[in-house]
Amino acid sequence: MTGFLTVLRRELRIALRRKGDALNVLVFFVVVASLFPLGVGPEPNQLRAMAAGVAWIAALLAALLSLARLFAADYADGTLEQMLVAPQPLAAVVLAKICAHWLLTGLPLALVAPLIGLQYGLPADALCVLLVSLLVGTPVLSLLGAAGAALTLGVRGGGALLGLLVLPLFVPVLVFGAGAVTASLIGINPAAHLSLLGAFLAVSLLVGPWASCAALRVALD
Amino acid sequence: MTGFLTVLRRELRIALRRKGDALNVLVFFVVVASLFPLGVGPEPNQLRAMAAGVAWIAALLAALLSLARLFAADYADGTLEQMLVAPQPLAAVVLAKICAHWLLTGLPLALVAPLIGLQYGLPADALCVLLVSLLVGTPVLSLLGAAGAALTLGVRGGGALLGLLVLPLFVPVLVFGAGAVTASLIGINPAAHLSLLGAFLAVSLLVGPWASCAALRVALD
Amino acid sequence: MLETSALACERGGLRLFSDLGFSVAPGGLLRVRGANGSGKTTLLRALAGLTRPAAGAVRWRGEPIGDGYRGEMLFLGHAPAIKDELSVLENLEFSASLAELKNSDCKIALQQMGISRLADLPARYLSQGQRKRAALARLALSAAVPLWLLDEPFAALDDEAIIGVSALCATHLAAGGMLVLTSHQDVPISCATTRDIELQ
Amino acid sequence: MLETSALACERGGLRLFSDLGFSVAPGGLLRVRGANGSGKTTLLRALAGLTRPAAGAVRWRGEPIGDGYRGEMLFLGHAPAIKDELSVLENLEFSASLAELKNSDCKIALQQMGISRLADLPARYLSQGQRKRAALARLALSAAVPLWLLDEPFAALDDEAIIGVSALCATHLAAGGMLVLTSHQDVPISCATTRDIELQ
Amino acid sequence: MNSELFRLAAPQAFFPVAGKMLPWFSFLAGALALAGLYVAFFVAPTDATQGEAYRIIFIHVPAAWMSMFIYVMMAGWAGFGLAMNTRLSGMMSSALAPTGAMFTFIALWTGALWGKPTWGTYWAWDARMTSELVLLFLYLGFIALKGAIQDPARADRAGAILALVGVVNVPIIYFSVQWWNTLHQGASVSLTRAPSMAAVMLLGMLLMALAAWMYSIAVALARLRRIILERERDAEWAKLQRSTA
Ligand code: HEM
Ligand SMILES: Nc1ncnc2c1ncn2[C@@H]1O[C@H](COP(=O)(O)OP(=O)(O)OP(=O)(O)O)[C@@H](O)[C@H]1O
Ligand SMILES: Nc1ncnc2c1ncn2[C@@H]1O[C@H](COP(=O)(O)OP(=O)(O)OP(=O)(O)O)[C@@H](O)[C@H]1O
Ligand SMILES: [Mg+2]
Ligand SMILES: [Mg+2]
Repeated sequence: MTGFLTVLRRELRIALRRKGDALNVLVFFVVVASLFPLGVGPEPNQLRAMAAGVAWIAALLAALLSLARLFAADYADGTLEQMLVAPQPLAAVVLAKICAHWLLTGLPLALVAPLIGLQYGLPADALCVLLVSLLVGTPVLSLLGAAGAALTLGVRGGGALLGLLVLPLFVPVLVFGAGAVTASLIGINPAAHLSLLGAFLAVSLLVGPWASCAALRVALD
Repeated sequence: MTGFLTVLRRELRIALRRKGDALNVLVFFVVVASLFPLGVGPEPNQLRAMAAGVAWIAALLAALLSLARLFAADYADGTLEQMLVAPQPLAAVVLAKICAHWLLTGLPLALVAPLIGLQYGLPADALCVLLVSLLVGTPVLSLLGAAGAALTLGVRGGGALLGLLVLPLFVPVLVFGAGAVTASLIGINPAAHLSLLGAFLAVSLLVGPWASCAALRVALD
Repeated sequence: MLETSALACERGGLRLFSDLGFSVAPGGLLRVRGANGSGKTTLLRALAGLTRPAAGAVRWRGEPIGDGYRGEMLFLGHAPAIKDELSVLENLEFSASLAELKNSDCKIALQQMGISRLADLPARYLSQGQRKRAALARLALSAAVPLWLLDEPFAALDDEAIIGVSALCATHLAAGGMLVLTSHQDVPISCATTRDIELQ
Repeated sequence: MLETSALACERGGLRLFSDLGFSVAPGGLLRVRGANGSGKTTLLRALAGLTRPAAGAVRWRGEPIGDGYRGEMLFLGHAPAIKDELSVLENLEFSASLAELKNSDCKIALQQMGISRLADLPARYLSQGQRKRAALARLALSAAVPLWLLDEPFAALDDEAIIGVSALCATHLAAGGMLVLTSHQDVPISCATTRDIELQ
Repeated sequence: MNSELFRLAAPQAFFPVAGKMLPWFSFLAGALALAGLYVAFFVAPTDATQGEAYRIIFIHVPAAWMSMFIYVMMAGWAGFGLAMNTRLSGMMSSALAPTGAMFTFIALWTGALWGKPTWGTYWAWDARMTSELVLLFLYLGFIALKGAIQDPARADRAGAILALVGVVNVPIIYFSVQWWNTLHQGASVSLTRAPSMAAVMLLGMLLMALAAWMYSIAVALARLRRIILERERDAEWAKLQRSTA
């Protein structure tokens, strides 16, 4: 537990120092969201139909792009080595890094998404569904993504490989996440979609940290 | 000229070794492009109207996200220092890095965009305009982006700052680039938009490398 | 008590060393010597449990090394594990609490390494040697950790710092600690039970 | 002929040294000494034209340093400027052609540094010392470059490599070259006109 | 003459001069603004087609002019500092930036407010509006970049590069209405009015523009004094200055 808190605190502190990275997601999101009307044209119906897709694609891209660097800096400067030889269990450390990643990408995105949805003209209940779907779905991106990042650490062609590994796992999350919002827009109960997302989350909570730990040990061998 | 070729060859070779980075853009593009119909629904008219916007936004994001690392690796491992003390003119080196960036992000994107446009149901002449607008517009992203990347090198909060510096310069490119395609879709001659893009390119060819060089010297002081 | 038996390591299919057997007893210093690329770092990483040996085993108190071992060992490799964004003190505090060492002594440790003036400076601005000193400050906190594995601890240090680090090592050995180190420089640590191994 | 007059440098608002005046004539060796963080690296970077001095000037052949200077100077800093993705040979070839040196001699240079066996290995796999050797291989190509500025060239090298690098330096000096270096270790370069400056 | 100028370029020498000039410019700014507002609201008649809304012009146009003019000044100082390595130039550009950003914001805001009654929309991506918006971001980027770099000398040089890059945008703003046929029109207002009214309007606009000018100078001088004290805090004269203040 100390290990978890120590690492979490440090990750957040570094993010705060850099500011860039934390703000980056928001900048990114606002860019994606506000550029779409620019590129696509500002018809209200079209925008409403797009809102969930835009939010979810932004979440997916933000995750994908920040994951490549999840372990890279710690790997390069020797911190990861220290984490492996530390008496603290590696799982706690990895979980803390995953948590930090979610707090810095998934959570801000989820919280900002309703604002964007509002601008795109989503009704209140759809906004709620959007928020819930992102809150349940984005941790899956961090959890499974971390495993992918650990597996491709220090591997030649890591970037594309990471995409190849995790995208197939992410697409269902996107489809069900955006699907939930679309369902609520056309008056269908989104619970089915959301519970599917929940099941995904449960599975990835089991699989993600374990796979990440194992992969990190291999990467540093 | 040797400096230019040397650096260009090296950049491309590293990219080839990593593969990741070059492929990443395509993966990224295909994700953005093919996920949108999922989020928006497959109405042909709507898709047709979106195609140019999607392609241009993908180009803008790809540029923005890869720019943050344009000089970072060379800065960290001392290569940039060597480039500054080398007898080769720094401008040639910087131009080569900008070229490589465009060859690895802008060009593949421009070449793939018509395929996506085809899937989105764009007519042949709009496809042409899309291709031309991307070919003319994406170098602007690399040129001005490089200046931003150099200015924020090693600066606290670099990532978000880079966004703040370059996005305002990118937005006009997006607006006029996507505007050209929309114009040709509704039967207006897109030449006005394209010539605006061309003017932008000319200005940024003058400004971008100069500012990058000056900023790199400041960053390494 | 650290022991190896018939230890062998490989890198990229290349056997670096094999059939290495030695033991380090309390108060003992083991110096690993050898040319560049002879496998010193690899050996130390194997002793730390980071690299899996191709053959043989590392034993600690008679048992193959496992989870409990990690709390009794300090490994400092080539990479200083220092984050540019954090201040020198924050860096030390983090590595101390990751290693379950006492956080409260961090300032004293920095003082011992002669960098207390830099405690609040972001590590980005440190000079090469100051960075190394910041990494080595952990030694001053680790008196209670029995086994130290140090990879090139003296590189980039000036004479004063070398003397400081050597003194820390000597104290540790005198108190019954164990020390394995690699160094291309001469090591000014006085210790009764010094052993060298040479890799080629 | 390299000269400085009343040179002063600052870092983060802190004056590191000031009023430094010295000159290095052909065949001359200047050793910059000082504790960790005393400003040796900063001085070398100022001599290379990377850092703008807070006061004073650096002159080369009597002129303030400018574009022409860059072709007559070799600067090797702490960072090795080596890309993990490229092989050792490719790395050397790149830095040679960036510095307008003869590409054809690269293999010989690697041989002189004792790493010709590693020519095709991606630099990611090099040991610390091998990486340093790969960076220093440029010295073997730079006999015609009159001024060498070397920051800690001997760190991480084993004895054999130190001797090799010293020999290269001595040859360079004997042929009328100039050399400014920093080192915390003793420098085994024999040269008639050696000068030391000490920064505090 | 030349040496006198260079003496003034030292922050220490400029500090008291700025202090003496400050009250004069402040007074002028206030007086001119009062006169301009009087003309704008009480002398200028109601417009036949736009009603009272057109009075926005008395703020919009001077603000738009100043937004561009200040940027050029800022870039000029920055470029001069980059070339001549004078410390005061960098401080001058820092002092100007927030005022410029403010005027840009006012121009955008009043323009948007004005757009609703005249064009039926607050915003359109026409060339002038886009480029004016870019100008705002250039100001903000300049301020943020300078704030993010700790070392003042480096911050000045990095900021100068950005300012010089951005100066390209100013002619684009100014000539956009001529180069591209867009929504925003040039000086078409005077055509719909009798000559005497145009003269009154011109007078009001001129007064307001002069007021904005004086205001900018006064604020920039005040800000400059603060920056000088901050940057030179270790110098003896600055310590003395602070203890007396
Ligand atoms: C947000 C939107 C707007 C922006 C960014 C904007 C920007 C500018 C700028 C930069 C100028 C000064 C350039 C020059 O002197 O040629 C200007 C002048 C002017 N603007 Fe706007 N404007 C906006 C909206 C409007 C609207 C809605 C109107 C009224 C229909 C308007 C009427 C004028 C007029 C009459 C001038 C003076 C032109 C002259 O005599 O030179 N503007 N505007
Ligand atoms: N994939 C690989 N293929 C071939 N050789 C490899 C590979 N990975 C590592 N090596 C070699 O393994 C050795 C690793 O040595 P190590 O880092 O342990 O050396 P060291 O004794 O610590 O050297 P130094 O004194 O330079 O620090 C090096 O010779 C390196 O070239
Ligand atoms: N922003 C800053 N604020 C305060 N001090 C700084 C800042 N940047 C650099 N320094 C200090 O400037 C000095 C830089 O020294 P430099 O790197 O030249 O030392 P060096 O003599 O090469 O040391 P070493 O032997 O460790 O390599 C260090 O003392 C460092 O702490
Ligand atoms: Mg080693
Ligand atoms: Mg140094």
